[in-house]
Amino acid sequence: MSAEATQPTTSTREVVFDVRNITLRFGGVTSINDVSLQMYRDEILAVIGPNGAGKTSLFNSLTGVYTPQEGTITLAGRSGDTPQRVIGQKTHVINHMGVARTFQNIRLFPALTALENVKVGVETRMKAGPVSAMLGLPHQRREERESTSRAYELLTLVGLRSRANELAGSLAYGEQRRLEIARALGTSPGVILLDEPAAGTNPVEKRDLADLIRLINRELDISVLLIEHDMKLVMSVADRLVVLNFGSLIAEGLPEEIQKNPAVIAAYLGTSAEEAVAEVENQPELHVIADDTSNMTSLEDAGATPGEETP
Amino acid sequence: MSASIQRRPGERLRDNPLVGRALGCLALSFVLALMIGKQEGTQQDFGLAFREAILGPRIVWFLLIGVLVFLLLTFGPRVQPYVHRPGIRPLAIGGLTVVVAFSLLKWTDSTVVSDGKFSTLSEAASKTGQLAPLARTFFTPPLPWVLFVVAFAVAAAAIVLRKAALSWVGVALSVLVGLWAWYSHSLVVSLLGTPDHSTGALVALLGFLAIAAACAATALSAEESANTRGFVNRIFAWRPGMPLVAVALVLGVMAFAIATWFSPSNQNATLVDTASLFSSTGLAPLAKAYLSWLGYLLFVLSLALAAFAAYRRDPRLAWGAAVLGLVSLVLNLVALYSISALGAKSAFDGANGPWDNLGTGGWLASAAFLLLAGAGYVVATAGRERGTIARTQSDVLAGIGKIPGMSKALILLVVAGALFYPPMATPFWQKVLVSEIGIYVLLAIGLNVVVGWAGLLDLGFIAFYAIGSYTTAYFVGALPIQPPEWMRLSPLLCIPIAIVVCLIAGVSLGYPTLRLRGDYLAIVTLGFGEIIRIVAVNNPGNFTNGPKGAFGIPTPAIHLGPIHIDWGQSSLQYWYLLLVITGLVILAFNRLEQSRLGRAWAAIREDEIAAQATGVNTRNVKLLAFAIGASTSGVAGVFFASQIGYINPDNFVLNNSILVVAYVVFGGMGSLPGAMAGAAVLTWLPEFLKDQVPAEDRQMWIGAVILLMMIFRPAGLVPARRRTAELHGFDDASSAETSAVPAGEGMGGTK
Amino acid sequence: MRTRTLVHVAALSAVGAMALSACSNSTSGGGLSGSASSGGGGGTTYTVAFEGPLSGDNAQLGINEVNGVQLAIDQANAKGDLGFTAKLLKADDGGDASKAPAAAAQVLQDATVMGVVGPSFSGASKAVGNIYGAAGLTIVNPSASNGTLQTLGFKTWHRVVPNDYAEGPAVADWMAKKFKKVFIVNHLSDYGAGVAGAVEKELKAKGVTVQTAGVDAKTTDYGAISQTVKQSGADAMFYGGYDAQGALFAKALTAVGFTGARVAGNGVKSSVFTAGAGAAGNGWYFSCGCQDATVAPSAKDFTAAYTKAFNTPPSTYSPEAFDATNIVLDAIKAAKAAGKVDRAAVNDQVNKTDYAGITAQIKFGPNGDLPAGTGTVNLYTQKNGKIVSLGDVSKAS
Amino acid sequence: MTDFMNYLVLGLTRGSMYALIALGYTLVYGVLQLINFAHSEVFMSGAFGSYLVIGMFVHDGQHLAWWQVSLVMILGLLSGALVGAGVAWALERVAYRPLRQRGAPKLAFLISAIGMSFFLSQLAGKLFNRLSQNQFPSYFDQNKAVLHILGAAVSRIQLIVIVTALLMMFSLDRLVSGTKLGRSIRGVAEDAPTAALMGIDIDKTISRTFIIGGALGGAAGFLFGTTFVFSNIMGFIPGVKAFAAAVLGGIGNIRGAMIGGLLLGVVENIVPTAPWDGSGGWIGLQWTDVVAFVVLILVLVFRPTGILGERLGRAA
Repeated sequence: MSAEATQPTTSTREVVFDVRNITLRFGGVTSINDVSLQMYRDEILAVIGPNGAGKTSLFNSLTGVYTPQEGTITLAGRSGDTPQRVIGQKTHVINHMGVARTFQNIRLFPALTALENVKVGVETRMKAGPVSAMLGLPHQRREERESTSRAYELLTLVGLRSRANELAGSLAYGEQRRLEIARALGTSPGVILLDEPAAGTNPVEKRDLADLIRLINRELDISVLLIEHDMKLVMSVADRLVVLNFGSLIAEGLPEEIQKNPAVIAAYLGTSAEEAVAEVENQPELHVIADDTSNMTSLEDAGATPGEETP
Repeated sequence: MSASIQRRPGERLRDNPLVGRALGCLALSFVLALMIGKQEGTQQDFGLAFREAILGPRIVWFLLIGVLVFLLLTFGPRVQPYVHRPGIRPLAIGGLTVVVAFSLLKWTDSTVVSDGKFSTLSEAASKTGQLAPLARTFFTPPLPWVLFVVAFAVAAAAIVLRKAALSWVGVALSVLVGLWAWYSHSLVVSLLGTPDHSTGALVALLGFLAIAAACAATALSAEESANTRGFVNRIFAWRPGMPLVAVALVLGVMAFAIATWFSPSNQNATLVDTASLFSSTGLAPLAKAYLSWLGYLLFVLSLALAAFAAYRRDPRLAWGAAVLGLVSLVLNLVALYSISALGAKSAFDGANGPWDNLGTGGWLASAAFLLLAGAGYVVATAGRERGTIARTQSDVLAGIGKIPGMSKALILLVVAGALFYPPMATPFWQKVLVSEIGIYVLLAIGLNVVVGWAGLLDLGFIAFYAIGSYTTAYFVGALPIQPPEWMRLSPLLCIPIAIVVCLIAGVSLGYPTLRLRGDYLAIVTLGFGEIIRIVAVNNPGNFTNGPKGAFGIPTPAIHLGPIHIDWGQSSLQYWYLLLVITGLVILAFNRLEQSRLGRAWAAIREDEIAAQATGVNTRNVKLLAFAIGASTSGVAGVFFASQIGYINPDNFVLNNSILVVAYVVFGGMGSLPGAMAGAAVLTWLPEFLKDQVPAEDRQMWIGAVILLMMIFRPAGLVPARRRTAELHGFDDASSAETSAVPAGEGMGGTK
Repeated sequence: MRTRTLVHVAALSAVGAMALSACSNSTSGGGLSGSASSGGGGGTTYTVAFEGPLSGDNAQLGINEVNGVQLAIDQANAKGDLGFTAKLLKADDGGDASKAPAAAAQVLQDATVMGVVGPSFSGASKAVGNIYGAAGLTIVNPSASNGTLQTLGFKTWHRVVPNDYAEGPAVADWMAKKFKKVFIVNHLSDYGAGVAGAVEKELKAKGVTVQTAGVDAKTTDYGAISQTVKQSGADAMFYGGYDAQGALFAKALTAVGFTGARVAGNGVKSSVFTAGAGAAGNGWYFSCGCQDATVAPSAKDFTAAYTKAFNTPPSTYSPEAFDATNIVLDAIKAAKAAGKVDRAAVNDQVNKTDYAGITAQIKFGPNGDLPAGTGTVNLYTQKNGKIVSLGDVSKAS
Repeated sequence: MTDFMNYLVLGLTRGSMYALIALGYTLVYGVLQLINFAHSEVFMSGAFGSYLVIGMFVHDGQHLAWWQVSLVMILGLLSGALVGAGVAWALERVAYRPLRQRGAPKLAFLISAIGMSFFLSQLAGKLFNRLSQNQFPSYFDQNKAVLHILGAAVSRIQLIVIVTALLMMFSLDRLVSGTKLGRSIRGVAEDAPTAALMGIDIDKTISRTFIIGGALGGAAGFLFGTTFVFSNIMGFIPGVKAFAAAVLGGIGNIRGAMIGGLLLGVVENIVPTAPWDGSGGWIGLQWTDVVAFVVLILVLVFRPTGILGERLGRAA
């Protein structure tokens, strides 16, 4: 079934990401195969699928880390922006176009304090250059003050105000996840890409996370693109779901539709979505199985390390 | 070496850690025997030295050393709990220092005493009739060692038994012995009457003071701070500024009681003598007053005021102390100037005019006054809150800054040293300070931006230094190709030009190459450095004058209306010029590190992809790092050229680039004080070793020192807060297995 | 804990550095030479300083020279007719111009130093010439042969080796008589560039076709350059460089079968070359404004004594350093005889030197250099492993 | 043509030595992602070690039969390799393993290696001598041309050097791709933690990698010393060049190192002397090193991971 059929209302809404038939290959292996999808303003769109389905590859393509061989991606980062091409742009440019992201394997700056981590994000928009910094000119100081206060706001938002001066490396896992989100928000994006934000967090943290995501979406009017294995979380927060399997898009629609979708169920180890959810939740080793069966995981992992990209 | 032993249960004998360690220690002693052996063999008998080093009885001694080390390593842990006791470390250090002073260092430069070592001196002194009995007794051979052993034993006992009374005895004893040594030595010096630059007595005094401090530590340390650091912290937390006052007290006493103030040929006049020397001359009344009574009064007053203010934690009083200290400092300098100036006029033999022939006294006093003023300032700014004592790891990471005024105090001490040590130093050390230490510190600061902050490994850094130097040489007209008349500049005016040129050079090297990852960048920069040097050698278009180099680069000079300053051959003037520039650079870079750029650098160093995803324009940020580093090194180049007056391509060999990197890492990558300390220590060391080991062996010893440093303290002398964190994080992360891959330094490298 | 202590000690030694040499007197000791004697006991001691590379890549050259100095001093003391005790002060400048000023300061602050032998390299000499000059301390330079040094106006500077420009033209004239095409190999060092440049200029003036190439001063592979020399079809090759590399070059040339004449400057004429090049060195010509240290009668004893003292034969510039030292010692003696020993007096005596050394008859011109006239440039050649003199180059066929 | 071939042969001779040294760098880099700056001293110690051994059997001016010569050669190679391996092992034990166990920052390794390099070269200077031109005894006429390729004379020593180098490289290639040790080395290079989980003893593997690299370096030291001269500071320049060669080929990649080394050697001899007509060349030999580095930089700018890219290292 197609997006138009399921989402007659959304067709009028402003498109943030417009992905058309992108294909991404590593050598012989096809990581993303002819995928098209639209993401609309102010929605929470979740991308699900077994490990190695190409979710993270999709993220990396959207943020310019990978360059798909075929297809086009256009982006209207903040509301009112005119759509621009994404493919071929540098990562930081895309970020400036209003796209922020977090990483599957947390990638903070461990040796900076939580506050500094967020400030790095906030300050990428700022002007003051090295000279004014060396001389401590007034406008540079003003910017410093602004970025600090902004950073504190965001830390408060994600509930890390008290840990502001801890080193990011010394924070607890869940806190690091939230700090990463705060850093992303710091770049004042129009859309934020969350890559498995709930991975390795406990149920309580998961609930808080769900609230946080809704908050970001509703209060800050930021569109959210979400990769997540935790079905409970996905079902609870996502407006719309997109299902990838072996690099191609197998389903798209509202949560309840997706849960009934046979293709999806098939994709999930041939069992029903709920069971799949249950299993994946209760027995993490299923991840491992999936990993071993999928030859693309290694690629994605490799793709996620800085070593591999040639900027 | 014990670090290299892993305890793995249930393995063959060969892998038994103890056996491994024993073998390691023996190997160590073997190498030591080679290192301390005689100089090299000959063309006829290649490897003669090798045989002589390891054959013959001497090897036995070295093997014994090895066994000793082995025992130490094996049974060292048993005494671990004691090592945590407050004062153990200062005690060990103090003991070591005294032994060094008594056995290694020179106690006099006079040619009368053959090698000037302590033993020979004491031999001679104990026999000399005209020496004051007090000194003579001190020098009677076994006595000094006995005194030392006793003091040491008392201190040790006090610490182990934790007896307050005993420790106070220890304090008194060691302070007395120390001062006695110093005093006797000064008597000997004045007897010999020759200029004396020996260090023994001073170092010995330091050692004894360290021992005293150890005792004091035990006496004062309560249970909740059961280690030296805790003790130090408590002292600072107790009354900010008080430690400074204490130091000032010691310096002041030395200055006003013992040290020489005025010393033309054949006399070393203490303050009293100086006063009498000049009593009859037409010395300015103020200076006269200062010599006779004002000086003492001012010292006592400002000392008392500062101490009281510190005790009461009273800002108003503290400001008063600060002002008083500064005023006295000025008066002191005035007095110094007038006596030295007048000394030259009224024919004292060998008195050469203003600021010359001044002994240590005046400068020690200046330092004391500066510290008192500083103490006042610290107290005034520290506020009333009690400092917190570093307990948790993150406290330590956050550093001693948590203790109010401690960092300020340290900075003040360094400043006082930088200002008032050089005039006390011998011409040799003054020259070393200027032409080696000062310049390389500047270079290290520059490279620290590239390597330490941005995490880019640059092995061709000296190239920019060369560019700076040759730019200067060109604009002062020391090269075959002359600039047009109107462009001829004084070296100082070359600084901005050199900065610009190096900026351009840095960017044009960086632009194409900065996309390369760590080690590729390293080799490319290395190549760039070599290319610059070879171009200078091959002299295309006769621009660089090839291997002959550029001669006759003038010394800088300022002529602004009434002001005429000419930095001739005087090292001191250069030192202060260098000090000003370096100070400015430090301030600027310190701000830079705290600015968004500094954070961006840390970000790309830590995780380039994440940084990009966070919107950091990595290429520009890297380019900035490169350019800023390059221009700093350009400034250093200007100084070098104008100070030496002659440059040739040999000054810019690859080895120097490597050395600068070594300085930065040795000192502590990414920390400004670290980089400076590293450069200072490693440029000071070879000059120091000149008197200790054969000249040919110095590089060998330096290599060994660098190696040991990296083995035992990989983070460097003064680890950077951010780096320490990294390192710490990795220690947690890396188990024995995974540690096969080194902790990614984030030089664009992998984690 | 151990490591901590270690670090603390390191830190402390740094503190020691600050305290280091806190001194009671910061004059550069100009007029203090008297005080040495007033110290009483031990008799008067005067020091001869050697400044040169004792560490780093060029250490060997410095060692060669400092041994020569040591030998001269020991012999003088042994003879016992000095009337004072001579002492040696080693100041290591690593052969690096940037380290030379510190070394100079170290020398100058010892009031008993009456003369300096060194610095070994022209670069270092340029860096410190004025410093010593300002202090009035006499310099007798054993090895820095750069042709511009004498023109730089150093007040107290002297040199016992002929400069590049003295020997260059002479040998060039000789070559011009014999050869049509000369290939000049410029070993890219201060000395090499100097002598090669001088030769090139003169040859060009004499209308000989000249081809030049440079080789990196530190390389050990002379294959390519030899190949080029051979190809160029030149009937003679002039090498401006030092002995050690010269030996390698000689072997490489033989390897590629270059048949033309091989000529080199003073820097190559040494036992190091003959030993290194072996048979490949036979037939090389050397120009040198000196007599052969292995021929001069006095030199025999020197070689013997040196070999005995340091159980290695004297090497590059050892004889020159020996001569330089003796000149300084004689000057001090003369000054003592004249009544007043201070740096100025010693320098005056050095200016008056007329000394029959083992390398040459030494007599300084007004600019401190050996006047081109007195130092007749002689031609030498290596015959089966031995260097033999061919007499005055201007007369040589 | 003849002349070109002459330069080519010279280039190959130099290049094959570069390659042998470069292998040491590349192996270590493969397993540790570290520049082993002290490798140049391993090379140096190889030369000294083999000299000490050979000096006991032959002395200057002898003319040995070809089989004796080959025996001496083999002896020299073995002793050089042995000493080199020993030094490399000790090097790893002292300057690398402790830091590894402390999880030291990457640069700390570089600096400790540099310290070690200073130490070793100066110690050698102290123990033996600091002459810049120690020579092996000449026990046969090295320069006698043995065969002619397109008119270019190849002297005995050149032939020996090239052939031995190629043999050693070939066997190393077999070793790494074929044997169990080779597999474990590659395993560590790919992804040390995983390899550890697979039961590979990381420390042992790394030690052995150093030993192999050291052996090659030591042998290269012997060859270098025999062809040219040896001294306590001989290592520095060839070391830097070899490191450049390793990077040129793609550091961490064994075949890359071989190709890089040979290429660099050839470039250094061919390019500055072009057009090989005895005119001294368009560029001129004094620019040799500049040419070498410019080529390196150009290659890296267009192929950021070297000619063959990284196969051994950096995968994880």
